Amino acid sequence: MSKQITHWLDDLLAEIEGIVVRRKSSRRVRVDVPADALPALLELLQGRAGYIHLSAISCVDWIKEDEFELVYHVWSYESHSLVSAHIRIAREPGVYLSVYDLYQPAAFFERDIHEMYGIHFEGSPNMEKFILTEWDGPPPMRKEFDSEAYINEHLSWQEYNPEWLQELVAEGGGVIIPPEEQRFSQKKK
Amino acid sequence: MSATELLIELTLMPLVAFVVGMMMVLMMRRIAAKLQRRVGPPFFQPLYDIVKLHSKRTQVSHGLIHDIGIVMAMGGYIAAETLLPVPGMNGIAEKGGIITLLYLMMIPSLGLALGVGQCANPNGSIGIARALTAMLAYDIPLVIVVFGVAYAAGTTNLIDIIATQQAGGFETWGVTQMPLLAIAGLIAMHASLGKQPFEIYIAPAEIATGPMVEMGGKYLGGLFVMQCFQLYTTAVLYVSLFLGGGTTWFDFLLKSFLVLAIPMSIAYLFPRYRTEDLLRLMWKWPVMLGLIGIAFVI
Amino acid sequence: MSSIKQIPVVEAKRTNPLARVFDDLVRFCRSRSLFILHYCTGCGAIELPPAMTSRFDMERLGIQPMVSPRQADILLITGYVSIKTLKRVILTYEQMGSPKYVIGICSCTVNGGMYWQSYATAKKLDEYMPVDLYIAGCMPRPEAVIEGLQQLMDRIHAGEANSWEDYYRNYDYYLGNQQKLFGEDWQTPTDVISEAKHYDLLSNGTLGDHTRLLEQHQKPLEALEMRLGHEQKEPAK
Amino acid sequence: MRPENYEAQRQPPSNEFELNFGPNHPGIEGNYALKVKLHGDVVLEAQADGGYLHRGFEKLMEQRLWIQNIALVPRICVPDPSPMELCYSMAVEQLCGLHVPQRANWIRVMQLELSRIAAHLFTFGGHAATTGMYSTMYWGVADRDLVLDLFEEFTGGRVYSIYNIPGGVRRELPSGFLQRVSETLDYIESRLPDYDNLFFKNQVFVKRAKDVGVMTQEQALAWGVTGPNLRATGLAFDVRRDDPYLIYDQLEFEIPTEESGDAWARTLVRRHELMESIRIVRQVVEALPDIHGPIRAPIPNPLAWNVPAGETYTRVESSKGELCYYVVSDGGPKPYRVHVRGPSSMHAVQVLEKLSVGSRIEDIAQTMFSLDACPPEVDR
Repeated sequence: MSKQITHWLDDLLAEIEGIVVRRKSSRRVRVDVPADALPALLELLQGRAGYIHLSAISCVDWIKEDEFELVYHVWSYESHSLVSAHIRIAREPGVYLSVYDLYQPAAFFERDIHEMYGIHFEGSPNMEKFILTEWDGPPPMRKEFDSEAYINEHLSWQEYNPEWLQELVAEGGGVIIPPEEQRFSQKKK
Repeated sequence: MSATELLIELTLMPLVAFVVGMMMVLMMRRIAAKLQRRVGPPFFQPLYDIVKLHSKRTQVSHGLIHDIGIVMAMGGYIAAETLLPVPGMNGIAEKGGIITLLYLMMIPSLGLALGVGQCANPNGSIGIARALTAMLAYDIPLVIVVFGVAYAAGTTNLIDIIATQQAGGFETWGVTQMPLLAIAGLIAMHASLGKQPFEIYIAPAEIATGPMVEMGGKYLGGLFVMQCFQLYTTAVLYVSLFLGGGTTWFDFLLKSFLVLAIPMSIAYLFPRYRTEDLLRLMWKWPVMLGLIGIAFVI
Repeated sequence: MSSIKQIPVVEAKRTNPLARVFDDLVRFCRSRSLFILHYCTGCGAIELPPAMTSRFDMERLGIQPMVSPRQADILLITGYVSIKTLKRVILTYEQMGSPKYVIGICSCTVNGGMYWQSYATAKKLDEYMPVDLYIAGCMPRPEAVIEGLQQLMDRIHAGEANSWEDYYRNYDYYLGNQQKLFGEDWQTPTDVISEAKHYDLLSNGTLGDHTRLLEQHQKPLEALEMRLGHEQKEPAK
Repeated sequence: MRPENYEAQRQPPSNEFELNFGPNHPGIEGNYALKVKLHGDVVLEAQADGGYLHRGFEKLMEQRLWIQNIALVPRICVPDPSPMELCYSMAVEQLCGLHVPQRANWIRVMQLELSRIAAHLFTFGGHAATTGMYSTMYWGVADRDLVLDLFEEFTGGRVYSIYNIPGGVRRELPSGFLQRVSETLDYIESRLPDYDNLFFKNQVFVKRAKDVGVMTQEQALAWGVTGPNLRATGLAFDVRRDDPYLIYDQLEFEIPTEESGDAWARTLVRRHELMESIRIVRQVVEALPDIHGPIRAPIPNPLAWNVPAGETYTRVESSKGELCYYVVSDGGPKPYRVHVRGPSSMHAVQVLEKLSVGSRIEDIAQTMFSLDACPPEVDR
């Protein structure tokens, strides 16, 4: 898009306090804002810049920093560019505001994040479980949830050890080495 | 006719109807396969299906009415077969007449309604409501057509109607004498078969095959048998009313299969109507054609 | 499946010579007319439309899709079963009329396939219901599916596809595995034990600890509750 | 012959009743459910119930190597898997700063558009089947199989091709392949008049599909509708043109739109899009012999590949709408987070719920299939 529009967008974004704008490409803008400024930012983007399409809300669990990162991707059908607004919220208690009144698609994403990460969105129309209705474990997408341990506890595998495989193993093959141990020397390009 | 002969005829006629009906089912499935560019089922497939369904170990019954409903659905048609004259066998067609036949042909739908109602499956209930609506839709043109034919022939006796048609060869056939009624009759017949575009009460994608949803084992087998009878009855009734019945088995069967092939070829080229569209269509064109046809006859 | 005891079955003596002919006919018809339940449990279902439609045309073998479990003979488990689906699959399986056959299509039904790490899918289908035949592959081609179905047809004709009896004979084992996964109050609306009595298939494996547990929890059988208009749940932490 | 416990379940007499529409129902695409409350056969309330196909893809991806995930991603959307591979590969390329060779880009476009053709044939076959016209479904699925044969020839996989890898594509095209592509395209194009006569111009079908599941453009924008469903409301928006990736900005194609926004318009848009896809593949077939060079950029040993830390958001136009991947790397051998935004996550949940209300029970299936909602994308 032309430079005019990008400048105009930068000026607009400068109205938000504590904002960090990074332009990744001509159509991608990354914006970092404090968590409490996000509703104002989205209102600005939707109302005055034409970013009317909420493409997705992504959640990243930064367990080491004890934070959740929420990323709001909004797209403008007019200027054909995408703004990704990043915010960070504390992992505990994991509560944030819903943006449903601005973007209706948020209802699905917030519901999804709620069941996968356990973040509660205040004001979201439906915080019921959707995918994991019959799941009573912890929110599975959190980094501390170890799915392999869960599987070993609840499920079992078919034993498959036919003779031809045993022969192969006896000859020293047929066993898959875990990728962590399988370090080849890096090929030079 | 002695009582023994009559008894033999009464046994043979439904049996013949069943065998011919199975071949009609086969023809239906083969036509569908040809239109859909595939091979289609083997020759004895309808028989395999029916034997298999009757040999299922589980027979889930939802109560007495459920059982009776299926018996009614089959029985109505079996009784109807004895009223349909075929070459060499008249059964009790003389005593019954065409009005009784029409009544008997309604019984299966009602029986099915009773049986499905007992299942208490919402899909079945919607399906049967649609089936009864469809019956209401196609019965009016059917009655008009039958009335027109009976008026033209001056009798409600099917044997006499066939005899008048056979008297003068092709020129005295119903289809040449009353072409409008014949067309209306064909449409009504197509609707009564419950094939697309009039397939509102089966509708797998909408109500999960409607009335059949709770039927399994013998009950579904009964419905498969019923379908054989249904195809046979509808085709033979049409042949008797408009195509001069049959003098020999060969031309009788040829006519029945050909007549049935028309709706079958149309059916697989159309989606299904909505219920109200079906009503509108059936009460508009066939009724109009039938009434004009009657006006010509009178 | 070493844990399941193979119980010898005493065939009733049949004196009527016609009975054997009739049995043969019935077995033949059963093998030639197979109704598949129209339930796509996983991604392998994408290869069923090609197998059914013009190119491979399963109808020439007498195989048709059917909509309702009451009408169907074959339950095709097409691919991974998530735990939520597995519940429905078991309900569906119990509602199907015997004799019924289960075919596990795709590697996922054998051993979890590529979702072996997933917390949401069941790994081993034959812990929860008896399986007649597995068709491995990810996903098996339509030819493989048809080949598998033909094998099943041969086995039905030979009278070997009797896995449905196994469900009644070893109900306790299957119920135990189901309870382990779904919780102890797991209950289906079908009374399998009285059905086993009805078919005269009651054996040592039918009743056991798990069925006793079921009897403790058993509610009077009622229509499956619908979850329309659930109450709002408390926010999770 | 009567098991004991089969007493019919009686409900209190009422005009309103609840019905589980799915998961085992032919009117539902895939394994998905709608709980509907009906009055007669008018839907009063509809609630989507997903999760039957949930495999926890996003969790699985965090546990596997970057290159292993290539085998995983196509499984997210079964009828149209190729855009999934591409979207993920693009994300990894952006994170690593890999430069993809031109030839690979052209081959990728061909794969994507062939996949779109296959998906659209499948979709309007499905839409036809919900209205009871099975012949179209039989034809459509059989013709789709020809495209799958092409896939098998050049990627090795019939459904899941696993052909796009970060850096390019996996294999060179077989000799004489382009010739066979154009033959197949000619055949499919020659079949389209048949489809028109049988299906798109069929008066009964038009009557059935018109005014079913109508949404206006404002509603579509507010609900986050994308792809052909948005174009059926009159907005000519296509990620391929307006947010171009690969070499779509060098290709000529049009964006078909319809105004009415109902099931019929949506299916018609797909039919026109099929033509456009054929046109694009023709251009690729023409241009490809003159584009030489490698088919993939060299990548480090994939089993010990640490992708630089960063995050990226890639968008691709799949046959169902806007498909996005949000990929975060912390510099390790495995992705830190992959978020998949499938287009159907809007269509199959909110949009379907809203469009179902007030419609009749016979139109739910049509609405779902005309939206081309793909449940595995929702459940992931």
